[in-house]
Amino acid sequence: MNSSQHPRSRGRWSIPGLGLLKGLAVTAQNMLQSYYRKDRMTTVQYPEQRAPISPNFRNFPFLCYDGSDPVAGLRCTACSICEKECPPQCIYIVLDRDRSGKSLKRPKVFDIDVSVCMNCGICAEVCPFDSIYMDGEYELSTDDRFGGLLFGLDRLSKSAEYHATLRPDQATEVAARRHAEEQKNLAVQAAKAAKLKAEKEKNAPEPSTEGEHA
Amino acid sequence: MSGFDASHSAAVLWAPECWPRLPQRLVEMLLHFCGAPDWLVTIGGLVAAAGTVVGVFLTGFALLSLIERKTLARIQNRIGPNRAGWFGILQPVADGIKMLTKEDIVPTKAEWFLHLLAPILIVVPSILALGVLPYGREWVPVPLDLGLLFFFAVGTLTELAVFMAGWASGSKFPMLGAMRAISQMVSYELPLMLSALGVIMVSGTLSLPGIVAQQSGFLLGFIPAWNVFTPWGLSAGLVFYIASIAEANRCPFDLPEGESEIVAGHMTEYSGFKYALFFMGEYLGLFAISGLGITLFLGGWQAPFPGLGSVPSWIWFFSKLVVVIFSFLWIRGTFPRVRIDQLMRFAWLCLIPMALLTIPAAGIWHFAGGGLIGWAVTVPMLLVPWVVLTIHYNKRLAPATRTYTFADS
Amino acid sequence: MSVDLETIQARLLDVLPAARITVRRNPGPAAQHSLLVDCADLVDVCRMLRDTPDLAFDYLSNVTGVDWLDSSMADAVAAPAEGEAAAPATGFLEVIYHLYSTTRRVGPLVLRARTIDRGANVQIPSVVAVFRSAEFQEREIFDLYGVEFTGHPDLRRILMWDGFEDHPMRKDYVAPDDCEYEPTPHAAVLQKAKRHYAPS
Amino acid sequence: MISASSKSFDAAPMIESGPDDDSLLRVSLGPQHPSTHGVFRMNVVLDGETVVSLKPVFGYLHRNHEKIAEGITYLSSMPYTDRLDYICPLSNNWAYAHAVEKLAGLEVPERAQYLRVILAELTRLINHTAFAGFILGDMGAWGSALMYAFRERELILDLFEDLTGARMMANFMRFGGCRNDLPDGWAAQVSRLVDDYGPFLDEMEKLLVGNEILLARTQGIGSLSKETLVNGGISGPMLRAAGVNYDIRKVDPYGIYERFDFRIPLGATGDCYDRIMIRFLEMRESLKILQQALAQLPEGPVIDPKARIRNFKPPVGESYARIEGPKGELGFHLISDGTTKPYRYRIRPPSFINLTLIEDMCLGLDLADVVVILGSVDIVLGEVDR
Repeated sequence: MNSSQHPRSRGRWSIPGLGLLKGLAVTAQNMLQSYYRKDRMTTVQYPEQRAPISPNFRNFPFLCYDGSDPVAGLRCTACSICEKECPPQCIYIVLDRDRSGKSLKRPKVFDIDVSVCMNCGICAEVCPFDSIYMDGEYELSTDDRFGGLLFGLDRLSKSAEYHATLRPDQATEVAARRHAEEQKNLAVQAAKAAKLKAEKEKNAPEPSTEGEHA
Repeated sequence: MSGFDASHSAAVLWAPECWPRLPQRLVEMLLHFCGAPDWLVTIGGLVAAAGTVVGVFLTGFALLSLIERKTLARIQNRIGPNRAGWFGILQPVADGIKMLTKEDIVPTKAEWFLHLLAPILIVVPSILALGVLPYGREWVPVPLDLGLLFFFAVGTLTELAVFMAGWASGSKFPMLGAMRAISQMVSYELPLMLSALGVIMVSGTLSLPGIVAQQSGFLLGFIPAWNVFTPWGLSAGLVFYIASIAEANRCPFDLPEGESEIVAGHMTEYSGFKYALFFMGEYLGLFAISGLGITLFLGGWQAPFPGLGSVPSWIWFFSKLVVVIFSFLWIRGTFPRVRIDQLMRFAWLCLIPMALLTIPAAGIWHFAGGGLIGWAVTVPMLLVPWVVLTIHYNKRLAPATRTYTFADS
Repeated sequence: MSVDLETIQARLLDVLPAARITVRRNPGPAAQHSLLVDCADLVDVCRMLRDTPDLAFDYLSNVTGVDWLDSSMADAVAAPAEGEAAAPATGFLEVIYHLYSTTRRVGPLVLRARTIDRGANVQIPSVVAVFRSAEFQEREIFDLYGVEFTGHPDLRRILMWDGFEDHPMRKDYVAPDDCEYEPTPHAAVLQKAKRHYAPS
Repeated sequence: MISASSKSFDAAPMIESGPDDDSLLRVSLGPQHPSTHGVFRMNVVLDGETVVSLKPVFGYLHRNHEKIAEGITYLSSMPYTDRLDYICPLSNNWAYAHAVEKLAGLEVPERAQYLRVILAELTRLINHTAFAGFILGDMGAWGSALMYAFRERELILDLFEDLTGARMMANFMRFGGCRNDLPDGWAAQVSRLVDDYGPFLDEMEKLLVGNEILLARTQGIGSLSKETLVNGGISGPMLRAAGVNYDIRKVDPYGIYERFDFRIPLGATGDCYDRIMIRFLEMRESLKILQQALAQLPEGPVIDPKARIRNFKPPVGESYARIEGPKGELGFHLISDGTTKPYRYRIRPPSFINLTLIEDMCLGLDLADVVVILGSVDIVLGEVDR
């Protein structure tokens, strides 16, 4: 252990009041610098000025859809993984089923209670279908404490283009990956269909249900 | 001052020097031409003069509450209020409206009458004290011969009001604040008055305009002959300055309020406009005590440089006031608060002895007639105790140099 | 730095021959094995660990309370040696102490103490007299688990309010349903509250 | 001063009201009080202004975080740790990730290790800078120091936002690494900030360290013996201010702290002044660590590719892991029963345990000193009450 005197500790015979004067000098300097140095005045005058939003910024989640139809293009398959992993349990999903009770792989109800949501982004992280992302929008105040803070499908669905404006890098990467997967799926499907066709010439090929939520 | 002096020519009346007295003159003129008796003219003029002072300083209060926030904000690298009106100029109005519309809460355990009286009593003495200060060559609202005595007598009322507020609230934090206020204000009133004694001795008068007149002229043609530029005056002025911070309950001596310790001290149980009155009292008291300090040590309305006689004298007074008040704000933006025992020790062991020493020093200075002998005697006389106190306080504050060791593992 | 539990156990048994101290194995990758100490010996063991110069476990870092509703799980987490009796099936409360040595820089030494059951016999002697740092932590365990620390100087509720009845961290704690109306999408809370306030 | 060692533990349980005497004044300092750093309360009995008895009252912010964590998955608890000590979320993240990694035996890739060190040391800077501002506020300085501290803190928080997406609620560390890689130019920004931080610390020290009022208010206040502090479970800068050489980064190295060259500043008396100074000196050491870590930052993945995000089930067992948080020893004790949810999730909060000796430190001093001592303990109520 080496011992060393801290260089700024006070000597025995310094002038009393010197510390006070030094303090006054610091505050005076700061006061003057606040008029000409940008880094001294860090406050952003909010409604007029806005701080730039970083691509990683996250606020509340939104659901991404491809194309122009928010219902048909929705990537969400209502798998409920986000619902299970959500720390404050603010996601509520009801799977859409047809009359026979077969899953349609899309949500009938997808509610997020943003008064409970804690903006952690875990839903976006665990989503295997690139469906849920964190939004950058933050001006969401409302005077309706209950209804206004319960976001349904209509409010949550946002287009892939919106995602691309928010996080261009991520969106390009996701789009490329999805495109590749789609191609692969198509290829697999085609191969399968060909195989089926070859193996069972007599049976008419059934439309595959394996196709991904495209 | 008695009656209307019809011989006042219009030229003098309209001179910038006399502007602050315009309301008084106009009322006197009006009453005179309406055929009012002389006593009524006098009273009318005095009311107008008092109204001028109250008006000026209430505007000053409003402005100061904004300027204080702006200055502190700048010291802290913020912008300060800038939403109400241009540059936040309407902020005092907004504050006033807010304060007026707030619910007035009187605790059930409070003595309601004293609880009501305290905030009023804290404003009144400050206004009374402001009435006797000479603001300009021609502007002395009430030229009392015993102005200084009146000022101190009235100033002690503030203590009563603070204690009243603390005690009448019937609650614990205000009580603690009241106890602190009494001990602090009584202790600091002594050095405040003692440091003024030297000035009285040298000028030989208790009249505030007289004290200002004594400080006229320039040494060597450019150093103003203010009391602060003499050895005893500097010493007394310093003591007066520190004691006046404590008297005005300003940081670092804002113990009665003691926000981080006893919530808001004597004001804890107040709300609405009563609460605002405390601030009005604080700011008006600040104006009064700074004005007195300027009168006693900084030459009152005297100009700081020769050859500026054409500038109205009250401008110099208010310029000095701005500088002094800025120094209060600056200190508030920098220092932490002292503890009650340290505060008392500082008053009794440092300020009061130093204030006492300035009295013989002022006497020697007076009889030596300034000059070299005065300097030769009074400088060591005051410097030696300052040095001794310095060493004493150094021992108290820095018992040993702190050494910090560094462990590598 | 880990500690050699067998050596410490032997040292403790040298001084306190009557003490019942067994080594429990932690099956997980952390491999923080522990000493299960009988309640009667806990304070003596702690004092020994603190005051013996070559042990010098002077720093009680953490005190955890655990509610073992299912005793077999307790044995799975802190496995007894072969031939040792399994934990009683009635379930019990356990307090786990993590000790370190600031001078020797070793640790953690994990001590466990168990109550007899989860009902009336939930007493464990307090170690506050040996380790002051247990003062608030034991109060917290008393508050949340209901372990009664005998000899604690000031055993009051600490996090819950004084009039609170139950011990919320117990595994069989049922949350009250008289909560305020909050329309979460799950509506579980809402339904609960409705049920509570329904005119019956 | 009444020393802690003389306190008898065999005395009858003390009731909340303390000594019974009509001449004493009972004051409830909090929960609505400007200097209790949140909703904390102390029942103080005063003789004049001298403290005769002081009983802390907790629980106003209690939300039973530990119970919540037992009902949700391991990963879901991560954002909750941000809200423990909300001044330094990334340290909390690390402590929890460290405990889970120990529980499940996960490896952390090199780059993530460096990233964690960088973030933890930045967090230490934030905490100690804000501390200096808060304690000045407690002493009645009208917020100048606090605003300077927040000005610089904001720069670090901006960097956190760029990296993690949120200024304070970072939720960044994952079991086996970190959530995402650095954005472009982030490391360069950090090294610029590190270069600028030294001058800022000089400025703060100029404002505070020699200030006579601060010296008078803090020197000789609140010191206890080394033995008492260790016995009371005090950790972090408070312990080291008294001269106990105990920093978990050195004693029980986690992450890659062994690779860096830094020193542990130690005080001698352990009074409030030393506590302030130790934090200033620690910030300088943190800057040294940051410089080294930024220079050595390797390329590579930031998360172990084998780490599971969904359906993460650690094996049966328990683990206790601790790190040197800015406020002291931050530990997580986890018991796994092999499911996706922890069987027991216990936090060892430094703020809470550092308050154990608050009464001993305050007895015989002024009410004004209580506020300073509480400030020097540096508590965050999110962590005290959990």
